[in-house]
Amino acid sequence: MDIHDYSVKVGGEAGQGINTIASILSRSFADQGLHLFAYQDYYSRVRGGHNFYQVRTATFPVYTFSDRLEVLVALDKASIDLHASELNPGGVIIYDQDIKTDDPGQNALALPMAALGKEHGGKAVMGNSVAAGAAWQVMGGDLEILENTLGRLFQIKGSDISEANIKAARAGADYANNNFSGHCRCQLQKGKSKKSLVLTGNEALALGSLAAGCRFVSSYPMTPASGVMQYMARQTHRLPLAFEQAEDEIAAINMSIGAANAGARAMVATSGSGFSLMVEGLSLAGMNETPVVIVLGQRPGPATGLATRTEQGDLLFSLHAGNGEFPRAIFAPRTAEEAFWTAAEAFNVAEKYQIPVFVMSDQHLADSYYTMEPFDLNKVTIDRGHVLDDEELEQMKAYHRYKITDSGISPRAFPGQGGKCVMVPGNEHMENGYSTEDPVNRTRMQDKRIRKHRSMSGEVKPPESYGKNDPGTVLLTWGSSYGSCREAVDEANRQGEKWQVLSLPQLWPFPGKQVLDLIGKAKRVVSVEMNATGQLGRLLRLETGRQPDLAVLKYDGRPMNAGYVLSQVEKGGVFPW
Amino acid sequence: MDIHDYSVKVGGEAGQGINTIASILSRSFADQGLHLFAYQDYYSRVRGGHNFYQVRTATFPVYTFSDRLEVLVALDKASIDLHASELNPGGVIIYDQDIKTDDPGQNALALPMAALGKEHGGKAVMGNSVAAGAAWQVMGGDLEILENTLGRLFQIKGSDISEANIKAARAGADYANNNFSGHCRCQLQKGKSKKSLVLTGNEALALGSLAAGCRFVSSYPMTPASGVMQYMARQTHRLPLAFEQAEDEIAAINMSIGAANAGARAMVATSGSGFSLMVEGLSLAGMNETPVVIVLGQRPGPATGLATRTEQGDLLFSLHAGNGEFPRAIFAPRTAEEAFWTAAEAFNVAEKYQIPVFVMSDQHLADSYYTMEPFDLNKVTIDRGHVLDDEELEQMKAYHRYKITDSGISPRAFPGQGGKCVMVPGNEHMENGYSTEDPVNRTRMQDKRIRKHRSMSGEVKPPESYGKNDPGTVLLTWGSSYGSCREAVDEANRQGEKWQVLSLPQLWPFPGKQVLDLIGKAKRVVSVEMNATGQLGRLLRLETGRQPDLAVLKYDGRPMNAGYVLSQVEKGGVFPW
Amino acid sequence: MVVDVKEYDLDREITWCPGCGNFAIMDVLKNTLAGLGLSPHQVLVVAGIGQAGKMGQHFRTNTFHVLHGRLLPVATGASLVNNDLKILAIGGDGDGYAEGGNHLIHAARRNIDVTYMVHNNMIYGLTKGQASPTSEQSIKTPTTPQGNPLEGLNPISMLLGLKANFVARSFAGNKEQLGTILNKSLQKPGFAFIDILHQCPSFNKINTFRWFKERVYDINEEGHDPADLEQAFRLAQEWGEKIPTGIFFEDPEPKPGFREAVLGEKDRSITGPELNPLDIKEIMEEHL
Amino acid sequence: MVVDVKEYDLDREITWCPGCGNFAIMDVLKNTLAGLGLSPHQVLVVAGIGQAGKMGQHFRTNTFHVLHGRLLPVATGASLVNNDLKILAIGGDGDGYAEGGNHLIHAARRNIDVTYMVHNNMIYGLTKGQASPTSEQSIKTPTTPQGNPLEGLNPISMLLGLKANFVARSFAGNKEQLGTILNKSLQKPGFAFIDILHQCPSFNKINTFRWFKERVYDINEEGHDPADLEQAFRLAQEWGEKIPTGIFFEDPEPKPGFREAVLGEKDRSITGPELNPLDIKEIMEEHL
Ligand SMILES: Cc1ncc(C[n+]2csc(CCOP(=O)(O)OP(=O)(O)O)c2C)c(N)n1
Ligand SMILES: Cc1ncc(C[n+]2csc(CCOP(=O)(O)OP(=O)(O)O)c2C)c(N)n1
Ligand code: SF4
Ligand code: SF4
Ligand SMILES: [Mg+2]
Ligand SMILES: [Mg+2]
Repeated sequence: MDIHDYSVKVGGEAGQGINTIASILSRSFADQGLHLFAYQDYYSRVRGGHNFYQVRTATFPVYTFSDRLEVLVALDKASIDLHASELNPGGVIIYDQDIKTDDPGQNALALPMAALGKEHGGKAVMGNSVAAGAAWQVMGGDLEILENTLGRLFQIKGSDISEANIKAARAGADYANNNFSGHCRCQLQKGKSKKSLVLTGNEALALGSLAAGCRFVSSYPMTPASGVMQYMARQTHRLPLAFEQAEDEIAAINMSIGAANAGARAMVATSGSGFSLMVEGLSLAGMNETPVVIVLGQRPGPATGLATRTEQGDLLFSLHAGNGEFPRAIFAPRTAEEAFWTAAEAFNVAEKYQIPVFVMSDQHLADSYYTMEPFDLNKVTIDRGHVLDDEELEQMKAYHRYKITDSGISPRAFPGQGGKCVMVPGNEHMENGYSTEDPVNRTRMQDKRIRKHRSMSGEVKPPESYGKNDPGTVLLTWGSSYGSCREAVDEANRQGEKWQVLSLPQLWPFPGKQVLDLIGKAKRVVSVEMNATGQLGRLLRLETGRQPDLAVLKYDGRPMNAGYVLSQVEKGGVFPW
Repeated sequence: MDIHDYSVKVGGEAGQGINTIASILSRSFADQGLHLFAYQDYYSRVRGGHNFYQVRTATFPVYTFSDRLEVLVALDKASIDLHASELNPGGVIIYDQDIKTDDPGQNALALPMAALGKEHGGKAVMGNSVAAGAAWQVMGGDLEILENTLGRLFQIKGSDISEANIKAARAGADYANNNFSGHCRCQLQKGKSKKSLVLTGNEALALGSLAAGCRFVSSYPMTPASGVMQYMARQTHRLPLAFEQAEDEIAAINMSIGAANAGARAMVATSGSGFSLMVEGLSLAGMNETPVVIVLGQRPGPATGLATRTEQGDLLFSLHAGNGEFPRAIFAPRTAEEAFWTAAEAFNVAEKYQIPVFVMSDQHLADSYYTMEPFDLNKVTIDRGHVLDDEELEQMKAYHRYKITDSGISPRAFPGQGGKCVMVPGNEHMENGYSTEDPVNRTRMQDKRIRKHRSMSGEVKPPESYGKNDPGTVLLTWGSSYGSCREAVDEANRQGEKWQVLSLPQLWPFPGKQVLDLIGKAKRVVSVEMNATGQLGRLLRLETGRQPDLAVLKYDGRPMNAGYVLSQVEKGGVFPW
Repeated sequence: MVVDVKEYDLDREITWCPGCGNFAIMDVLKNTLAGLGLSPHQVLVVAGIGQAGKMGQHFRTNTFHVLHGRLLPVATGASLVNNDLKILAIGGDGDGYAEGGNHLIHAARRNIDVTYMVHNNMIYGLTKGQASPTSEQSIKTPTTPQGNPLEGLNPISMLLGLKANFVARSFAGNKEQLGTILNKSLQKPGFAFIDILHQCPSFNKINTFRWFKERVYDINEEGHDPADLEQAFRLAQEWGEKIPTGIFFEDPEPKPGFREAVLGEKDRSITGPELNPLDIKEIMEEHL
Repeated sequence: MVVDVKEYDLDREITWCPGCGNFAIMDVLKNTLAGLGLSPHQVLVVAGIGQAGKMGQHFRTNTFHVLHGRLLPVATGASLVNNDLKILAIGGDGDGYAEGGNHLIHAARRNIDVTYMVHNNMIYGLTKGQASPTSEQSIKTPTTPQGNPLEGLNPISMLLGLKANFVARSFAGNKEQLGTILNKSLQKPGFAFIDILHQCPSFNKINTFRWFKERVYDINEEGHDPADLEQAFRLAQEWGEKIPTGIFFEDPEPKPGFREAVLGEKDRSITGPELNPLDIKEIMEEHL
């Protein structure tokens, strides 16, 4: 099998169905045994505007998007005007015949989408399946696979609808077969991957949380985090899981704190402004030692910012958020696959250390599709930390929720267990949970809580190196920017450089010593992230004194890719500090 | 005149009137021409508990409290049990005769407070003035001064009441004269100071804000910040000033943002949890470039923490608070006098750079009384930055609120001015304020906002050194801890050391270069602050790479003083990083 | 003074979906403002976040487009310091009844000098169709995939419970009524609350234009006297086959507006670009 | 089962002022709980911040003593995952009507399975006497030094506007009535709201024990039928010379409690210390 790496872009207005077309193609690529990475670019509006979906598929794992396209499926004129230039030589444009546009040239197909949709599927909207069929045909995909995909995707809408869509897709394929006279450089082969999952970051986070036994989700809708709660809401009928859309984010985190202290694994998912509103509740969780998982899907700020765009601008905010001082953990999965495992692990860390735990994602990770092998669910472990059982409690004279221990961790119990009462306070308190203003107690309790930070520091998910040993250049990065760095390093090393990516799946407690060891004698440390002030670079300095030599930053709301990283490093990047 | 340095403690239950007694004495000390520092220690309850007020007075300026007392005025048994041991040899106890306690010995006076109060003032509560009179007499104060004080303090309650209090105080003085057979080592003399102001940090902050022309205050009650808004609320009838107690802190900051954008200088005052709730609004002020002053009176956290106690635990929180990245300024006055000037200046910085500005205080600064010379109000300048006038606006075709400039600062205008419309958004926007998702615009706007940080960096209030030149030891500190460091340095230098205090009246933008220059070749940098994680020390490292060699921390909710600093440095302090 | 409604036009793409009820509401508002002789610069719209809130971006006027749910406090602050502006607050049902619920209680209590329009499409439009507090029981949305377990909130009844100064409901499909109500509300001191039902063809497939059209009727036409709080409350309980609209309540003994209650006579001096140092000498000397 | 009220005693100093109305309220609550045969470990008090909220620290039971104004969301979360506990929310008027106002609207809408006691002293006690939303017009406090410009909020009227499941007002000086109301509320599924007037001798010098005592009367004794929403609303408007107390409203067609509405039959399985990995294989495979 040859090595292939193809990209298809589907562009059009909001509401025109680009998501549908892209989903059909994505699922079908996966079923051809190929890997994929597909990302969305959309406006904060429901109809109109110019949006697109870009699907990259390859015979090897892909982590980010490519600058160049093989196929452009255009549902509006803007798609051609804006993106035709992105086509590789020999790329193909498939466009809706109803668009008023000049003929884009020989390697293009004007497709009567609505007409064929109506004729073969019964409805003009089936034009989406027509387009998918035509594109699939041009790319030389296996039609049976596409039909299977359609069958499954539309299954919930009834077999009539799924049949109609299949017919429409076939009509599109036929039409392309008969009318496309050009040549497409992308000719799909069967890949070697076994049947793989296709998941967005949001879906993987939700699935991981469910696997971890999350029992309670309360959230308030906010792009790009809503996908997490909405996915979980869809599962409440078949799992022991309660979901509630809160009246605001303040209620959301406080509901979760209530549920967690009553005994359930609990979480919230939010973004930007929404998280800002949770800061007081976060501090409460710090004080009363509540395990609660906060999925923070980052988007550009300040304030409402760019609602549907991407950024990694809330790292130092989440690290320092909340009045007073208390420990927390911050994870930042780099891919959808990792998002699953991180979510699952986050609940363990939260419960073991009885702290709030962040799982940071960003719009680019949250909304992008990735392929991955099915998860081995037997590998999901659930560790609730030290929870007393009823018998143990019955034997106690009184239960002390905040018993002072060497590790800082006190054995937990829930109200009503073993006939004991549990006091969970928001003020400073004694071991039994009751308020006190005693200064000696205060110092001991603050020390106890902070000790958990140290206990946790030994178990941090280690930073990971990828690329050459003894590198000259180290790209230091986190979150979804990892994908771009990884491919940039591959490319640089192909060109004879000695580069490495050093990425941090967990950012707090910061594994400073390990990072310094891994940086080793590298001549140049380049921090790469999606924000304006170089927050990981700053965190490195805060924790180790070492400063990156260079920063590659991007904060226009659009994701970076390998090409951007390479060109910025070449230009000398910026140095924001 | 000899050098004197005396401390009086008034202890009792909440509601017993210790504040009244301490205020009478404080004002009278000031009127004797002495300096003073008086601090409160109180529980989060309205009646009962053991509270005290400790007044230190001296012939030279004092910045913190002393460990030892000359006089103890005890309104309850706990005061004697807890504090008698703090008396210097030869110290005096004056106690309420009604307390059930053993006779504390010869140098004590049992005072029939209630009885004398009733007899001479007409009411048992006048016992407070009786106690003040007796203490004053024992300390050898000028009775006329005390009477003047009483006259003025009770003036608002009518001349009957003030007369009655004066009589009660005289009765206390007579009683002490006739019945106190011991000796008091504190014998007050007339000091040299001119008539001075006696103000708490809160009062000074409020007064400074009024001097700056603050026109709008909205806040929600929260100890220890309530004093600021309450002071200002009392002035609304005689100033062009609107005050509103908001329904919550979210409303408070958003009301102020509304007022500021409509043209008024506006502020909020809050603490801990209350500030946590303002974080979303803060980010809005960052985005729409609203000048708003946030007085943050720190208290121990997390969550509700210790409501009436002191801490400096919110420095890194306020620095990083808010989703997204945007500039801000952080001031932290070190004394009440500085609080006045800082508040006045904060509005200028806020308006000049169109940013949110923090004035950080803490309970110890907020509630403590200091003496100072009357402020020269002619020195208060008001700089509203670049505000367009109606004429300029009339000549414009359209007004662009967010015009991109080199400094990052855009000329301001308010709705309705010069017939123009003003668009103030919470989303990313173009120069005219209207939303756009354009990536190029986004980068330019984010750069514009962040440029204000750089513009501001040239005008930071410089760090200040006090003590020996070429010091071996530098105490790095901020806020009210300054007072303790200053006195510790004096003491160490008296003992032949070469110490210096390096304190930062402004913490952000961080004057890193200046701090490094001032640290110079010092052998040892000791950061001194009231928190558990050494936040100023961390900030130093974040901004300069340099780390303190040692930290003196305190986080039991009680203030430190010079003795604490000296003993901790001797012990080797802690090293929390 | 006659103001041409065209002054309110803005040369910008409108980002609402075709067929959305917001178009009609904006139309009525622009005409009402012009009809009152107000120029765009004399008006301040404080807008929330949501499709409704975008309205402040879709016609020419002063606009503070603030945070989701926080329009009322911002309007409160602005109205206290500037009494030359006619201030409107405009937002959605999620904005006003979910995120901003607390401020609604207190805006009513304070009787702020603001007309508050809640564009109630009974759904979250901008964030793609989640349930709102006013969503109907059983409706399926991304956050109620098994059907909404709750009955919708009744904002009119709630505001009557708060005895708000001016309480009305209208419908985007009844421009005349909406115009009359808006006109009236804008000429009153104090708080005016208008819940405006409107269709969201993209996400609310139950409470469509037609659904509303078939149900709404005008209580004032049928003789309801807005001074009668108890009858207003009785009418407010109705929802279903028939939906009452119109002015439910206008306080027959109106309290002063908030600006007057707080500031009395001195409001004019609070704001403006000029600012002189205050004379605080007297206050300072009380500490001598 | 008979439970001795002494089980609820806690050996801790009570930090309220002498003469405070909170003592009586606590007394009634302890007796009511014991009377219902509930042991302390079967009860969960979610308490706000304020003098009222301190109650959770003053008697023995499970307590989540949370943030100012946030007791209802915490109670909502706890009640959804644990249906073995009898859950009460206890806080002050500032806590519930100012900071927590939004949650009150939505607790009523959701009909959460919680009895909510608002200790309404018409003042901020713990923070030393500032005005609360229910403070009387003209009262002088540290935040209204020239007299409160606003009328007090009427929580009963507001909750009736929300058509809450169970709406009552009582007075700390009428222990018998308070006991009856509490007893009733604790045996109902769904939300019960009780506004409890009480004196704050330290800070509220106007609405004293005596002031209340002279004014309160029992509407149920005078024949009010709690099924009658309209009459309840009419009565609720009364405040001044006479103050109506008692059960204003009990929904004659009660909706299911929130736990049942959301979880149906499966609530018992949600919580508890044991937890098994869920079977999510089926869900995962939908993505294959
Ligand atoms: C604090 C916060 N939470 C959530 C959001 C996301 N958000 C934007 S608009 C919206 C709801 C829109 O619904 P509605 O207010 O009814 O307005 P509509 O779009 O229906 O007019 C939400 C949840 C936000 N911007 N800020
Ligand atoms: C977010 C927040 N804001 C403010 C406070 C300060 N605070 C504590 S109790 C209280 C008000 C108390 O009044 P109320 O709720 O009526 O209770 P009461 O003391 O009168 O019983 C306030 C404002 C706080 N703890 N948290
Ligand atoms: S989503 Fe609904 S409310 Fe929003 S613009 Fe479209 S139709 Fe209107
Ligand atoms: S301040 Fe008032 S409410 Fe608080 S304990 Fe004292 S009397 Fe009771
Ligand atoms: Mg809506
Ligand atoms: Mg109260």
